[in-house]
Amino acid sequence: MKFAVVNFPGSNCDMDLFYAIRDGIKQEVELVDYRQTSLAGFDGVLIPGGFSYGDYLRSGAIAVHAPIISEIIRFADEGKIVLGICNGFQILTELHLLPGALIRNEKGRFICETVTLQVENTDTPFTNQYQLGEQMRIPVAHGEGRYFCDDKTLQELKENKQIAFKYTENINGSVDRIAGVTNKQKNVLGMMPHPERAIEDILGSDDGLKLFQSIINYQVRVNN
Amino acid sequence: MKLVKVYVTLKPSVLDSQGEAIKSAVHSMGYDQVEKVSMGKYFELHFQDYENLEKDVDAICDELLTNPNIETYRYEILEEK
Amino acid sequence: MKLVKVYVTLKPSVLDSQGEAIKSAVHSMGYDQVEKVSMGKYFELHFQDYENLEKDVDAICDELLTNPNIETYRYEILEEK
Amino acid sequence: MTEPTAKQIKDSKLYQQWGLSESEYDLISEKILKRLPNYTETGLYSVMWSEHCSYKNSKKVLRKMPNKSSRVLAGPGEDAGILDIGDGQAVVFKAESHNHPSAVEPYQGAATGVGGIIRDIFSMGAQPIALMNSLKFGPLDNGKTKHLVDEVVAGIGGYGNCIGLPTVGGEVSFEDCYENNPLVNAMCVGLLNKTDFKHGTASGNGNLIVYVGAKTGRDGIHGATFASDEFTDTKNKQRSAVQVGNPFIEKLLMDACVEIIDQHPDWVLGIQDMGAAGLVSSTAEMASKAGSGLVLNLDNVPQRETEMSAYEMMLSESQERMVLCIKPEFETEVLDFFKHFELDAVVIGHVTEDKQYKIYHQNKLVTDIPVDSLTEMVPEYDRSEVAPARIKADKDYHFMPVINSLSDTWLDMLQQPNIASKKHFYQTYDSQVRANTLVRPGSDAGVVRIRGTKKAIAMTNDSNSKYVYLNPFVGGQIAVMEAARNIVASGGLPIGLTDCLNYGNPENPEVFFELDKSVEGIASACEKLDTPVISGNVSLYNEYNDEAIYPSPMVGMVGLIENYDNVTTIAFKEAGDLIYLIGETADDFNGSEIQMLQEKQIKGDLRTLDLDQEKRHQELVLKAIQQGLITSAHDISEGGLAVALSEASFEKELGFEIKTDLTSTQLFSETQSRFIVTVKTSDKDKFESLGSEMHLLGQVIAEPEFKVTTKDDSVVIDAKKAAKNWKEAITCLMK
Ligand SMILES: Nc1ncnc2c1ncn2[C@@H]1O[C@H](COP(=O)(O)OP(=O)(O)O)[C@@H](O)[C@H]1O
Ligand SMILES: [Mg+2]
Repeated sequence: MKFAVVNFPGSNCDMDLFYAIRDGIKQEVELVDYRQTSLAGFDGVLIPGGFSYGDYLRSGAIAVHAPIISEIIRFADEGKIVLGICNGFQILTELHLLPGALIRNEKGRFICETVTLQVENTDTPFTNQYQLGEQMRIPVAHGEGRYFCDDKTLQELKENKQIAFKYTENINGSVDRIAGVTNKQKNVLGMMPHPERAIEDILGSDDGLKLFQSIINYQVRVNN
Repeated sequence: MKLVKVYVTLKPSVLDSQGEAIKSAVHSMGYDQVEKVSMGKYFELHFQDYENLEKDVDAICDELLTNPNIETYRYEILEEK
Repeated sequence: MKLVKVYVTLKPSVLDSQGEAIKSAVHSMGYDQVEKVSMGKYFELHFQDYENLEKDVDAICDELLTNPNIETYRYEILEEK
Repeated sequence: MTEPTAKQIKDSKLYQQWGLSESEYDLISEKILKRLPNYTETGLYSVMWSEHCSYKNSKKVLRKMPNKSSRVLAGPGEDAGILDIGDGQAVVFKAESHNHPSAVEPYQGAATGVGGIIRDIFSMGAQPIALMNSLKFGPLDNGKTKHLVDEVVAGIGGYGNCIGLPTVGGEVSFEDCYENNPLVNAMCVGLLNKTDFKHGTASGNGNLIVYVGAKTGRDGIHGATFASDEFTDTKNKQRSAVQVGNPFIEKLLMDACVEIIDQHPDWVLGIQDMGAAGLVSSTAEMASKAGSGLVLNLDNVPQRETEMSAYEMMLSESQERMVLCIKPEFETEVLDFFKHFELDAVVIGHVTEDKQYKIYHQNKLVTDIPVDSLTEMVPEYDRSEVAPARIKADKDYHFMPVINSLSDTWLDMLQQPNIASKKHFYQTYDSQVRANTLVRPGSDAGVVRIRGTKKAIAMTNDSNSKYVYLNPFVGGQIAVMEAARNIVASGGLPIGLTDCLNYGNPENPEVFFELDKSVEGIASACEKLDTPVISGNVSLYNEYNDEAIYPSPMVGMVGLIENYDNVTTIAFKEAGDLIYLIGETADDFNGSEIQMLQEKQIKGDLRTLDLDQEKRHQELVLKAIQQGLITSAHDISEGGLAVALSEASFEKELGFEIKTDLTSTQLFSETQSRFIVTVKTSDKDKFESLGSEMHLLGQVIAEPEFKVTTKDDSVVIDAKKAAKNWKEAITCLMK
């Protein structure tokens, strides 16, 4: 598979994601500048964490107006893989490719911690290598990671099985402990925790590897 | 020239953690008479004058300055000397 | 009850990095007629009514809501139904 | 505003308000220029001759520190020092103080401190890889201090998190003397391909001077002189000298500078960041180092505000700006390169041969002075020194704690602010971004691996100003040795250090004594360990209403780990592991945390430190780690053995059972040169054959209990209660 890691001004987990793909699951990967207007030739697009445009205004709000965005929307619409991590998740909600919004953590402070996530749905391109209810240790690092949506949306998320991951402990005050959600079609995932920081034991955990392996596994099935 | 002042506030259903934090700070300063604090954003946009400016202001507010999932806005357009 | 609306803006000499970033986003959306954007904060404080409230609003603004090194503020006090 | 004439400046002695003394002014006008300096020129001299830029009071002292070793590629004098770590790579690091800016504007002061130190690293051509910080505040017993702490911590995190560099360690402590003069020291470590090394010089007649980065505003004018000035109540109002940081721009600037040096080394001849005293300091130093002159045209400087004078532009400390010296044939390439990163880049001048510093503003020549007069001709002062009265008076004071209940004292100690967990603060720093962090805050040192190799870099910030206050020389030695122990306990070989020397007014002979003697202590310890001081920073005049802070040298040490399999942390790993104490324990209670707890003061002298013994212990631990015999290692510092054992037990929620000949009080002694380590039972003999300094204390147990038998007592302490005290104390105090 060939992945694009889209780099916005202020993205800072782009290389972490790049290495996770190149060294972690040994697939092709390229950094793509936000000024590009085509993602032709890629099978999946990854939006990294960081502080695009300094997190000014609202996190993710300004990136939404970059040239590459229309291609990301096309990918989402065509059912291709789109993954947004941390700031990438914020961008995807600002784009309304994913429901809800990410607001300031309940306690108002930035949190850097390794937390336990629980897999809520294994029937997605991103989670098919996990067991339902499986717990994984993944780092978080965010100040605005509190998932918010209204009751109606939450109901829909549940009905459509769009909740991918929950925190076992509600670290930031998210609605229903939500850590990651997909779109209805399940080809777009946004999550606040950083699986790309959990792909080697020496970094404390390799529980994030299976997420990337799930994508490969899914793609192999699609291709056949 | 026109000066557009935009006020953005959180929807009532969204918990305003900053507002809450400020309220308790106000109380710890001894001002117990403050019953509620909410925090929002305030923008000033300086526009060249042109027709239909209002339509564009709406678009800028809807697509950039606010996230309609969580925020609402109002604005006023003033003449700038 | 009184509603106090507080508008906080950066002093003109202070770099408004958010305003700058928003301005370029507005331009990239195609609205070149916007010449300047500045971003500030907006607070609503709901007070029980009492005398000398203004003095306290000043204190809250000076000591809590603004950073006098870089920001200035103005406010209005409204009657709340 | 019309600027005063040269004559008016002389007559009104305006220069004194800017920090130049009468004799300095006379030296400039009579010997150097042989005319009166104009307004702009006087401004340039006043900042460049400030302590912050010139080190005129501390130079003589700084020369006492060793700065050579087989690894040193660049030492003091550059933006940061460089140490060879083999395989064509080097580490680059430096620490910087931002005490005064943080006192007046805590968030921005701390944030721009971080921003500034990062620029010092990438201006060497290095890729910054990690950050650390050392913070000192007054006690957390009032809202003002809590707010200050909150804002400083938020500023540090705000900048580091946004730019995307992990903060992997640091320290926070609380003493009365910092109440109105907090210390905010930040350190950055970078990684350099040796071929990318760039000097901060401007050489070659006709080469161009390029300005890159944020626009210039009136930020922080006279920040440098301000940083060299004492605080008083009235000066607290001196708020215009505040810079505002923009980590978003700095991220672009960092990426652009690292890339241009790496990909286009022939374009860039020299590069330097604009730090204190902005444009003048960076350009004058670049020219002076190269023996060149410069012509600058200020009309080309990107400006954020209107009607700025030459004086304001030259002295502005607007953040996120760099100066480059480039070859004229690459002008278009260089400017386009930065444009691609959406950064302002313009040519503002060129290099000349005449060694003159010439500045044009609105077509007028506003400055024409020898460039060396700003940098090289600054007078050096030899201050007089005298031992502080307290040192003589308290020479024979020996504090002995009284312990009525060992478990109560133990539990109390764990919640002392200087001992309790600092997670409340460091949890707000991204410690893992870049996915190389092997040891996050919470152990003895932060450790970052070098991707693509087996190597890792360990780093720590340490200072115990209480010891330095009681005995500057021994205190200085301890600062270095404690840092080294933290590196060693993490599996690293100490290879060098940087420092921030935070003191009071050097014109006070007692303060100067503290500075001089503690630097001698630092120097002697560095020589013993062969760890050169390759960069650093001096912050003097840390006083409030004439009360000086404790003499507070901060040591930022870096260690090399050849194989990251040897990385060791403080946490006990498994029940059954044997616990050893390395080193002897004596009654060292002067300056200790238990003295603070019981006497609410520190008093008395420190014992001489046996440097040879210290070194032996460090070598023993490192050797045992490298042989794979050690499952955890922790140095013993504040709070002594009791605290060290407790800290090691918390992460994995284990307990321990120990039996010792020491008295209960001695569990809190702060004797130097000690470690605790754990060893698997199967490695017992192998480990014990390495030396004779180890004492078997007992073992790690699965039950959450501290079972302790001393010479005079025997207690069982609830480890959960202990952990709670330690973990929650700071959060509680910050409420
Ligand atoms: N300001 C800070 N920033 C990051 N980490 C910190 C900070 N303060 C303390 N820490 C971390 O907390 C742990 C304990 O600090 P400290 O008690 O000073 O250690 P030591 O006594 O071993 O030097 C260390 O891992 C240190 O890196
Ligand atoms: Mg330690």
